[in-house]
Amino acid sequence: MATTTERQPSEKSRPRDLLSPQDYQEMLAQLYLARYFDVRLIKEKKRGRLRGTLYSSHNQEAVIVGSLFGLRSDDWISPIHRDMPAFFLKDARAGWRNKERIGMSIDEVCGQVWGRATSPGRARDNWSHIGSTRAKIIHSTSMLAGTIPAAAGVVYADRLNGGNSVVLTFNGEGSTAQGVFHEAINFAAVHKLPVITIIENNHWAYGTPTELEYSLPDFARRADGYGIPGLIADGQDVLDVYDKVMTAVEHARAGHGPSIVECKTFRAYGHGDHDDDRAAKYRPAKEVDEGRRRDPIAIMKANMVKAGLMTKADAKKYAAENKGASEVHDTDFPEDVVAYLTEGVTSALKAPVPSAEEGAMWVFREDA
Amino acid sequence: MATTTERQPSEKSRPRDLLSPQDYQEMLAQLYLARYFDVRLIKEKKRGRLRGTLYSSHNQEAVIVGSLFGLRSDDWISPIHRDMPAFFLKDARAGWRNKERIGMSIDEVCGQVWGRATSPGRARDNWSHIGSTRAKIIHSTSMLAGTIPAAAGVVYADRLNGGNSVVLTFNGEGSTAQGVFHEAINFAAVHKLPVITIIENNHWAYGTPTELEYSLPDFARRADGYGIPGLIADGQDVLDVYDKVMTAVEHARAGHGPSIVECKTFRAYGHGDHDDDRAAKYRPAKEVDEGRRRDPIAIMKANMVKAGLMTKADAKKYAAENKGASEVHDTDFPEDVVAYLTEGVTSALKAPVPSAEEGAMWVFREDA
Amino acid sequence: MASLMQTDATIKKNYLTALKEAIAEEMDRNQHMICMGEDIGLLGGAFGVTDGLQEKFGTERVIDMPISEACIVGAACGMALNGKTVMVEMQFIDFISCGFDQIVNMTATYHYRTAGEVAVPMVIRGPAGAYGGGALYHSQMNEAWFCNSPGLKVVCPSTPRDAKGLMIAALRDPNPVIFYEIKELYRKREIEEELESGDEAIVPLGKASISRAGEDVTLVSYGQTVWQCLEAAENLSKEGYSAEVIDIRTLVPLDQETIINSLKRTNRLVVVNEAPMTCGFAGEIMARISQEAFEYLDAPPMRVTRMDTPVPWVKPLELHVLPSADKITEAALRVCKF
Amino acid sequence: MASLMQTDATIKKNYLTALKEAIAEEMDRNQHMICMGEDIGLLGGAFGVTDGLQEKFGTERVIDMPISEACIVGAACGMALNGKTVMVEMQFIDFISCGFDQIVNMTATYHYRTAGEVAVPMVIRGPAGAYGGGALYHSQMNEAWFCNSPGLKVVCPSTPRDAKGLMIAALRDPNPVIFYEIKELYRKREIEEELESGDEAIVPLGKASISRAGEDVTLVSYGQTVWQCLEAAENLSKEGYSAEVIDIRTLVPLDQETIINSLKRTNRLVVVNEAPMTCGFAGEIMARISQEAFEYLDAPPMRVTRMDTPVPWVKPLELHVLPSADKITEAALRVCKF
Ligand SMILES: Cc1ncc(C[n+]2csc(CCOP(=O)(O)OP(=O)(O)O)c2C)c(N)n1
Ligand SMILES: Cc1ncc(C[n+]2csc(CCOP(=O)(O)OP(=O)(O)O)c2C)c(N)n1
Ligand SMILES: [Mg+2]
Ligand SMILES: [Mg+2]
Repeated sequence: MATTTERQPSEKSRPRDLLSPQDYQEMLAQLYLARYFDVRLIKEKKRGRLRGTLYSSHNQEAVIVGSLFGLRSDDWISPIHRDMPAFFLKDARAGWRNKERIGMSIDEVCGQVWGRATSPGRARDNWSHIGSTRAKIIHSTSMLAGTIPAAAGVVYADRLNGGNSVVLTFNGEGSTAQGVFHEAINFAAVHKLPVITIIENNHWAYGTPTELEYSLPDFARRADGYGIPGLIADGQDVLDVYDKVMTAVEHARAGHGPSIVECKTFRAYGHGDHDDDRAAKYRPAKEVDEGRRRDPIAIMKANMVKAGLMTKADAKKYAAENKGASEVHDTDFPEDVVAYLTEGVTSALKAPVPSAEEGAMWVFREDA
Repeated sequence: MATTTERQPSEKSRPRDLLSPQDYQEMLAQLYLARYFDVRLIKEKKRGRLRGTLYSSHNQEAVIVGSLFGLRSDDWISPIHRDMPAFFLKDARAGWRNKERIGMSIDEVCGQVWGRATSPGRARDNWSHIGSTRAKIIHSTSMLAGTIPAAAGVVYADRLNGGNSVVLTFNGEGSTAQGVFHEAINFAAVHKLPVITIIENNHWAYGTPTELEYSLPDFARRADGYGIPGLIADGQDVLDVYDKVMTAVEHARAGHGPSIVECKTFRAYGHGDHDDDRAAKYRPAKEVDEGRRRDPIAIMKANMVKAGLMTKADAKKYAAENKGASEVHDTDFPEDVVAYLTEGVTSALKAPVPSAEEGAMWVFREDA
Repeated sequence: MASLMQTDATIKKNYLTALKEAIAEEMDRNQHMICMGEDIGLLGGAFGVTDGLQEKFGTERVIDMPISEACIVGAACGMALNGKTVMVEMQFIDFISCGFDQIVNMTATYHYRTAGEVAVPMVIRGPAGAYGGGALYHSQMNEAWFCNSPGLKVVCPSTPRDAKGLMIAALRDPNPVIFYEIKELYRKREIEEELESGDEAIVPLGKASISRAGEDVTLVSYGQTVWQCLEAAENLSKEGYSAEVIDIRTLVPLDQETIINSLKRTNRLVVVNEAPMTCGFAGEIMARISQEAFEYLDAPPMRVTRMDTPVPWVKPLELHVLPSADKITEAALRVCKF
Repeated sequence: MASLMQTDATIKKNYLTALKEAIAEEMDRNQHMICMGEDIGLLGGAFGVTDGLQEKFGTERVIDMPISEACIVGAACGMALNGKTVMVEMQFIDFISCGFDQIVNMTATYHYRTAGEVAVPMVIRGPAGAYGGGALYHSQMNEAWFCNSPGLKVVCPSTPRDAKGLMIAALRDPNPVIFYEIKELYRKREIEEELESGDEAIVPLGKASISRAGEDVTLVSYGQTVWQCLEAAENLSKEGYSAEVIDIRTLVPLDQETIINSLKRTNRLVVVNEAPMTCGFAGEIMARISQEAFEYLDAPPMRVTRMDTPVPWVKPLELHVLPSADKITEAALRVCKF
């Protein structure tokens, strides 16, 4: 009894407790969406309908979904190579198909993946290097951690404009070694800017393990050098990610400044799909086995069953969890998820490739 | 009694307790040397015998002397603009005039200040931008914090060569905001490299106060983000600096890796002498008054008197403390200190300026 | 002295004041303009270009930044995303190297990679140039790095009027501009000029000016070395040659036409700048002219630049590696006598 | 296939293998050599240039570094102070921007500012160049930044033999060298060659090579575009013009003599590279030749370069802004017909 009483208050105050059953359903749907996006791209590539390198977010979906879920539409985000689903999941609670929502449509995202003119950047830069001031997504370069200063600038300006949006930047744990990471977080801490730095700790930066990147096991400890909160979330549990990120968001929104949220997660494949074979060599098999076993979809379903929001039978219906891209089928996903992505893919395949002359355009804005 | 007993063990284990009375005398002498160097340069400039900007180390001498005092001759250092005396004080315990010691001679340092061919770099770069592989002093550029990576590299190589030297880098507190500071300390922490980062916290980075540079009052807390020791020393007390730096040195020498030692100190004048007038405007008078009152020479003398190493009468003999450069006279300094510096100045004034053609030399090493 | 200067209602102002006025006027006009840099607020800047600005516009619009050049540029970019125009001061232009990636990869390309969606109105400015004993890290002219990085405009004025006029134009331009201020000209009395304000003062980017008309040889330059060219032109006139001096003022975009028009008359070209020779902008002008106006050249185009060395500290060494009026005169004479 | 290649005891190897051999051989020969970079050890490098190196030489000499380009370069500098030679890999040469200050201000100037006391034997190498759909940040040729930064040698081979020979020379040179590897050539079968080892293999820095002899026009290039020049030379021969193709191989120091000697015969020059035009190395060659060999030029020197744009992603855009054999042919014809 005593223990229960002790646990009650903290459990009661968890952000997740304000979520409705519909929210739980939506979160699960978004996990399916993120997973299916990844799986679908791999399939499209195998079918020869897609070129270029894929940086899989398989098994890291809970970080993306849980981080974005509680944001307001006027909040900003800055996803990187492993967060592709974030582009269409931003503000997705307002309806995936809602064209007015402050995120990208699946057509835009697929337009980017396929290098079509429907990409928000007209396919001038690749993969995750898109963004939009309308959708409030900061455009990244390839240079890791490179958008954190911009993120700080965005919310600095927003505060000056009378707003109180927050910004979430996504980063691999390896990227935290970059100098600009330090410069930007230091600046944000000095000015108490609402900058939340998500660290997706998947234990590998390409082929380099965390011990060679950082001297401590918990990347959240980077926060201690700035006197800001450093939270740790189970990155495979979307609700835990949600709790920790929302704690940071509320802290930021209240004017208390930046936080770091480390999400412990697991990279299911190689760094990019070109690296899958080699990853099998440099990464211990045991680690891979253990990692794969903690599938965010399965964990969410178990939580929902436990909370009485789903029957065990229903939980078995769409069995996408614990399956690799080659084992899983469309029938393992909700129909609307498959339909949504299929529309995106179809629209991309139909969309035109930008014309050659565009290569020379937009070096400068001419309306000086 | 109880309190005394409690304090005993830690006091007993302080590095200073292994110092001899002669060491105390030598430390004091080095404080005079550092102070007189600064004062003398200002006088030379006033007399029109010296050009260029002076970055005064007045009142910050205890940081320099206390940090260097316990180093071995094979240890490396990397001083910056406000540590000019460090160049000739490195290994000065081996005798200021000893040409074999692993530090720079006063002739070399004055040769640099006056831009003469006797400068170790033949006066090709200015002010503190000298160094020497013989003296084991890393040559800095102007870019703040820019030598910390090199410092890490130096000791990495030394370890590989079978050595166990440590390296001390000096940095203003403002410089800790640079990205490269983070990158280098992170690397040093990962490899447990014997890199000791001295932060000379004089509360101002040029005209910017610490609150705008960092979110915490103690810059030693930067260490927490790397899981390495972050020590704080009273930078006006040479013995306290010595204790803290030697603690870090022993930690490093034992293979436990890097530390940060923050020395709380006080900038007596402007950022450089060109800034003296403006500093009076941007810096609160109260802060200046309080800061000036804690003179490292006075504090050391008081400690020596307390320890019975100096009579009160002797302490009054060379009354350089608590005097600005314009109030203090040569007679306020020990004769050998004045003589040493005078020799340096005289040799510099006699030394030739490098010839114009040298400007085009040494872009590349030609013995490829 | 002040009263002396005000005789007949004209007040001549120096190059530094010109910049100061431009920035202050634009801060006043454009409520969405922000200034960022090290020591620019409370101190008013290392050279005083932003003196008084924070008092007038507050700490939120005039930000004293930590010593973090990369963050300063990147944060400015983020502010631009949210509708701001940002003036970024590099305490010395030499420190721009510490924010390099954020300039060439983040800022310069933003418009391009967003297919025109995002504009980044940003001016990165700072004291530049040698001849003052600043040594390797307080003397640089590193404009070539940015001229070779598509998406940046590059500006370098040589007079107070141009300093003010180009600064206003740069601050109103929707593109990022790297603005080289010649610190040896900041307080130079001999070049003081009367200044206009606001629209009247504007000097458009991308237009060269003819600093001295001439017929026998065209000396093309920008910044500090324009004054050396003018001195060389004096020397040359004593030797019987009439030199035209063109101050390009803007490097990117370059006003090639003015140079070619001059060459049509003079048929001889000497290009001068104080940056290292290899891949410097002097060579760029020679390359363009050789390709585009080969038929007008009656002699080899020549350049007078810094040698391919850093800028050394002590005076004789510094002068040895840098251009001078004498070196320009000599080059021009060789070209004239070819 | 392997056996096929070994017919008559010759084994032809690709450009990547050539680099790999050079580095491994030097690691073996020079006990004071160290390799640093991201993912170079356990993984063996993103492209495999350092594959097997860590297994052979251990984690202390082949260091998997955190993602910290500035620290990597600076630490390499410190190792050089203590007697080491360092090979630094940039995972893509594009990321060199993140270590820029440490390269141009710390490393490049070390020898100069110490009046020759300190040498920094360091090779900073990495995959470079476009044509592979790498977009803005995996396609750069940013060599001009470093050519304008005194104290750095700059190298870019176009063949396996040159890749190996220049890499060995660079690793033995006491100066810092920026080494551009053309990643589109890494595994190109058509250009495979037999390779020598050690001293035999060395190709000295600063010597150009003549890739094809000709009499009517000189095409000067380096890296990927050398192959385009050779293709253009084929095209030109069909039009009745004989083109000489010079591969400069080393940009700094430049072998001007070989170019001028060629021009004495052809009197026509086209310079080609894939970097942005303004202040690029193509312009530098034009400037030098215009000044030094004006009398040999019977037509305007021309350049074919990337447009002054970043490298866009999708193929048609990418090709639009880059040089091609056709564009070179066209330029050469214009020059020949002038
Ligand atoms: C500044 C910079 N250096 C190097 C790279 C090359 N690179 C791309 S991804 C990557 C590893 C990133 O690891 P991590 O941050 O852990 O993210 P993850 O891929 O694991 O999600 C590297 C080194 C880069 N993109 N930017
Ligand atoms: C990278 C870089 N940016 C800016 C400067 C200009 N600068 C020189 S000293 C200084 C202030 C340094 O303050 P701090 O580190 O606290 O050292 P202090 O002068 O107080 O000893 C600045 C901004 C520089 N030298 N390097
Ligand atoms: Mg990772
Ligand atoms: Mg300070």
